[in-house]
Amino acid sequence: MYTEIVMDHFTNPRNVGEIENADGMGEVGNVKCGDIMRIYLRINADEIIEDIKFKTFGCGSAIAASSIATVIVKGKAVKEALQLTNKQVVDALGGLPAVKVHCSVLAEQALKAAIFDYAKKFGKEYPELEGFDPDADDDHHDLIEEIGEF
Amino acid sequence: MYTEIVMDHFTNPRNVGEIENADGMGEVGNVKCGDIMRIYLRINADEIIEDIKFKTFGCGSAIAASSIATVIVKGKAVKEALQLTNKQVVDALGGLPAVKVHCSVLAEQALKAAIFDYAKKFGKEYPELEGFDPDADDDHHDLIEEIGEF
Amino acid sequence: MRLVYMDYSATTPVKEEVLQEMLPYFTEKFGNASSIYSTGRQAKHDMDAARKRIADHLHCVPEELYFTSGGSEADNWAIKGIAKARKSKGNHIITSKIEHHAVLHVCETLEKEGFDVTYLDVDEKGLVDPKAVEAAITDQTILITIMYINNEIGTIEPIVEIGEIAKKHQIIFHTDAVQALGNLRIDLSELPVDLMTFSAHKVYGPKGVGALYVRKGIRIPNLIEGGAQERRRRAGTENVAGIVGFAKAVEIAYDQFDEHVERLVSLREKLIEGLIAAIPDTRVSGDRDQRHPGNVHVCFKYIEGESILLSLDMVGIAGSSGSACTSGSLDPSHVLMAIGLGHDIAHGSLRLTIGDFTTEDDIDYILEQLPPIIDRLRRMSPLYEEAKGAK
Amino acid sequence: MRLVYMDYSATTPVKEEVLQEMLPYFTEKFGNASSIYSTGRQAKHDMDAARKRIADHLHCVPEELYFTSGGSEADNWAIKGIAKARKSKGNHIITSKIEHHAVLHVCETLEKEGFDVTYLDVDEKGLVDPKAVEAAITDQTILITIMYINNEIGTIEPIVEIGEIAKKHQIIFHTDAVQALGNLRIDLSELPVDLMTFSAHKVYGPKGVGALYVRKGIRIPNLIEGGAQERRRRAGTENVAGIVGFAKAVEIAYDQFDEHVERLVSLREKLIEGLIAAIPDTRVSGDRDQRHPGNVHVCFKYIEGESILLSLDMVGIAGSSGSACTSGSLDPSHVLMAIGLGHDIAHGSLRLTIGDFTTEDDIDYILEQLPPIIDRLRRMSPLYEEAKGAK
Ligand SMILES: Cc1ncc(COP(=O)(O)O)c(C=O)c1O
Ligand SMILES: Cc1ncc(COP(=O)(O)O)c(C=O)c1O
Repeated sequence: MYTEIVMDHFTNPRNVGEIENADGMGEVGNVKCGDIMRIYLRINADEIIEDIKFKTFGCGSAIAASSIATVIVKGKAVKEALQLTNKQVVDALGGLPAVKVHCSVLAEQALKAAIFDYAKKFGKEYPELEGFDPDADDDHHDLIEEIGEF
Repeated sequence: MYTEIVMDHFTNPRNVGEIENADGMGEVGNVKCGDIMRIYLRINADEIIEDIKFKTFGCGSAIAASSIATVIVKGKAVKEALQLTNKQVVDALGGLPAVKVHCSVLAEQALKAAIFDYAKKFGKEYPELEGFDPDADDDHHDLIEEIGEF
Repeated sequence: MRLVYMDYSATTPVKEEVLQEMLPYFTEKFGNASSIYSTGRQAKHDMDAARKRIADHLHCVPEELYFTSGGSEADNWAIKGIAKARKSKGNHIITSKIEHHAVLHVCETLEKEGFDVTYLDVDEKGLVDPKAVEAAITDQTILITIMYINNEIGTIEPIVEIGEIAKKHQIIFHTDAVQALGNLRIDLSELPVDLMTFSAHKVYGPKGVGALYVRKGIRIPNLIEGGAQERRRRAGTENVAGIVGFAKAVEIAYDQFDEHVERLVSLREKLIEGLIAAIPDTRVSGDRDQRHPGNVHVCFKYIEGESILLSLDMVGIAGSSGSACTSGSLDPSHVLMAIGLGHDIAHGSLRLTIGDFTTEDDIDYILEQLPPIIDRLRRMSPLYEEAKGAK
Repeated sequence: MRLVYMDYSATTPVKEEVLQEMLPYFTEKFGNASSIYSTGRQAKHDMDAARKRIADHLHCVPEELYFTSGGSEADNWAIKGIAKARKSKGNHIITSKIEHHAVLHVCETLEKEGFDVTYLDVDEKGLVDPKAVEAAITDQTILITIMYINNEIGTIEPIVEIGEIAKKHQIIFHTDAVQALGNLRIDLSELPVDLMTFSAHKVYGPKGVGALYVRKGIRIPNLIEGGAQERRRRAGTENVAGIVGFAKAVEIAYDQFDEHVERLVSLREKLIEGLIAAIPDTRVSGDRDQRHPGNVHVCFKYIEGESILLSLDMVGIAGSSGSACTSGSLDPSHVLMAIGLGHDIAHGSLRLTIGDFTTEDDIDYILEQLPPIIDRLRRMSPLYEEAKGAK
């Protein structure tokens, strides 16, 4: 079902935890769907992500997706981090079952939400965040479920 | 499916054949149903069945029922032979599957038809033959089939 | 690695004695049971003997049992069949919110076709209230279908009371007894049940075989039409090997019944008590007394079931979260919703079901492995963090 | 006593290699394919591999194959499913008079529910005329279902022509290929077929397993609803052992295809020619060329089939008279009626079907045993007497 990379990141998730007085914090998902992802960011004056931590309530792939997303963007510029797509997360994990692709979307969204929070706090503007609503409750979960797999 | 008695009478049927210039001859069944039974009688002046032969087109139980019916009535008085019921035929065979009970009915009917023919030829009257129609096409076949068995 | 299978309610291995009895029917005794020659008659004979062996243990007439491809087919057949057969008498069906999907999805389809279905609530232990059943009856009610034992939380439903009510109102009563077979004594000569569903692979028989009990006098149209098999009620060349295996499995189950139940209950209680003692915020689901002998169902707050299952799998423990049939979706289980659990709790559900090959050692191993897993996952969870913060 | 099994079209023994591949799935690898832990994932993996193994031989996509409990279920599902799905488009179905009962009885039930069904005549060899199919099409026609090979007389139907016609008129085309699997090369990437029915126990796989091919893009409602198995299209815990056995059986069939067909055809011709030569008034049914490689179907005038079968059984030869599925009733077969045989001839039908374990010696033995049996029964028959008298 899961690739070795997914299992590795599930078993030994990188960057689990919290950052006190984080520069940005974002949370997406809800208990109803069974996935909540929270991402904390420490961003320096050069707009580089110096540190990132996550906490996730969710299935194995939600935990793995959170973990790998933090690995990908840690040390990157915020502008670069905003380019992260769920597809990149899936690819970095060596693939996800179709019913679990929404976890990668959550990871992308959680990161965006955290950056959104940072931008708000520090008065930054990123065109990539145009129209982004950290509280939107996308129904990607059900949507993707319908595709199914054997 | 079949008892040993049925198999014995199927394999070694008694009284197969024809009687030339028989005193009575009866045929029941039709090709459509897949069973035709013909019975020939030689009856003496004391109304005793001296000889009896049959020819049957049909399944194993039709052949066995014909055979055992001839055995039962051979040497008996006509009046006695008229008492033969399909139940007796079934019992004498040690039982028949439900879907095959109609074969025992045919044997009873074939014998009655042969006696009917004899009565007509020789001007005899038997109350047991009251209302008997040798050409009636009973639908006992389908009727019994519905009961079925495992 | 140590392997501890704890998902006997999802499926069981075929017992060695069962397999041995099945084997000849694949190769030598492979005849078609509808055929007239010896190997066919032999197959038919052994199949009918199997039917009788099962009927004897359930105290019904062999002719009341029809073999199917499993529990799902039997549920579909029973419910669609009664709905079709009694359409002219009424269009109302009563069921519960915690039935297996093979019952629920059929009811939903019937709704689309014009039937009214009442999905009864259950209490926090998952019990259907017979009074609620009676209250739901209308002059249109043609069928009541309430399961015998819930597959997820193990609650045994009061089917005798419900059946009596159905009888009083002359309504057909069907019960899905898939989880009850082998775990409760079933006496169909006493039980007020008209149709009952069984599945072989839950009692150490093969997958792909089941049966529907249809009380004498009740007629339902066929679900699978064609050849004259099963007294013209269920077409398809009979799976003789599977049927014979099913019979053997039922025999073993009831020959060793008391011992089986005693062992399972004792292991079950040890595991439940052990988990409560070792893991804070553990909630046991279902009724503690009216319970499947092997069912342990708990919810661990703040974490999600699949991650528990994955972690358990990594130490060789096989469990489930919600019904095995639905675990593909991992939506919060409809059963847990129906007993009133919040999403946060329902998502953290774990079902461990004990069977004949479970040992005391296995239970000890689980009690050793599970607490640190729960702890680790909770420490990763934002919900746990909040809850701790709030305390 | 010598045993000569000559009823391979009714069912086949499971080949040893097939059984060996199935065995682990009963005991060690018994996991539920819907479960998340290793044994469950293993089961799912092997089941999907089985799907792919079969799909590769049939040149379709694995996702187009759904496993069922056999050919009958697949026929029921396909026909009822299309009828339900396309009800709003029309209510007319075209089939033939010589379909298997799993098709015919479903069509009859649909008639009761308001569908119109055209049962096409066949010619004296059992061939459906594609022109007649086209002529029967109305603007209400939603489905054409014509079998690939007739199970009784072995005639291969012109399904390519029929499928092209269906395609031209945008009508769904289903074919029951139960007798074709393993006996014809089936290339679903080429064939103009939308749904196709298969059964494992006709190709040396286990009984109780089959499959329905549903071309991508076609949606039919479920016949058996419940759990999310088979991509939510067919509920019920999957019979993994059976499915893996099915795949192995299909693999063997196509790996040894040419050799299999050549052997069967040569034995078939020897038997047919031998019977014609040895027994007067013998009529061969079906098409001599467009024929199942192992099918020998003959009618012996003046006698009845069951008595032939019983007599053959007593010398160890297993044959059938009409379809095995209907031999319980022994009514004259609908197929033989449809090819225009009189009752007298149709009742005396004998089907001997050759398979992979049939030998030359077996054929010799039949040619030695059968003529005196026919002679003996004829001498008991009043019809023979009349016929002789008339000559
Ligand atoms: C042509 C045909 N269709 C359907 C079936 C039914 O298949 P099953 O016995 O697997 O249900 C059979 C055999 O019985 C058959 O020969
Ligand atoms: C209560 C209940 N009903 C029905 C079923 C379905 O049975 P099967 O898998 O044999 O179709 C199951 C198990 O899957 C079950 O637990």
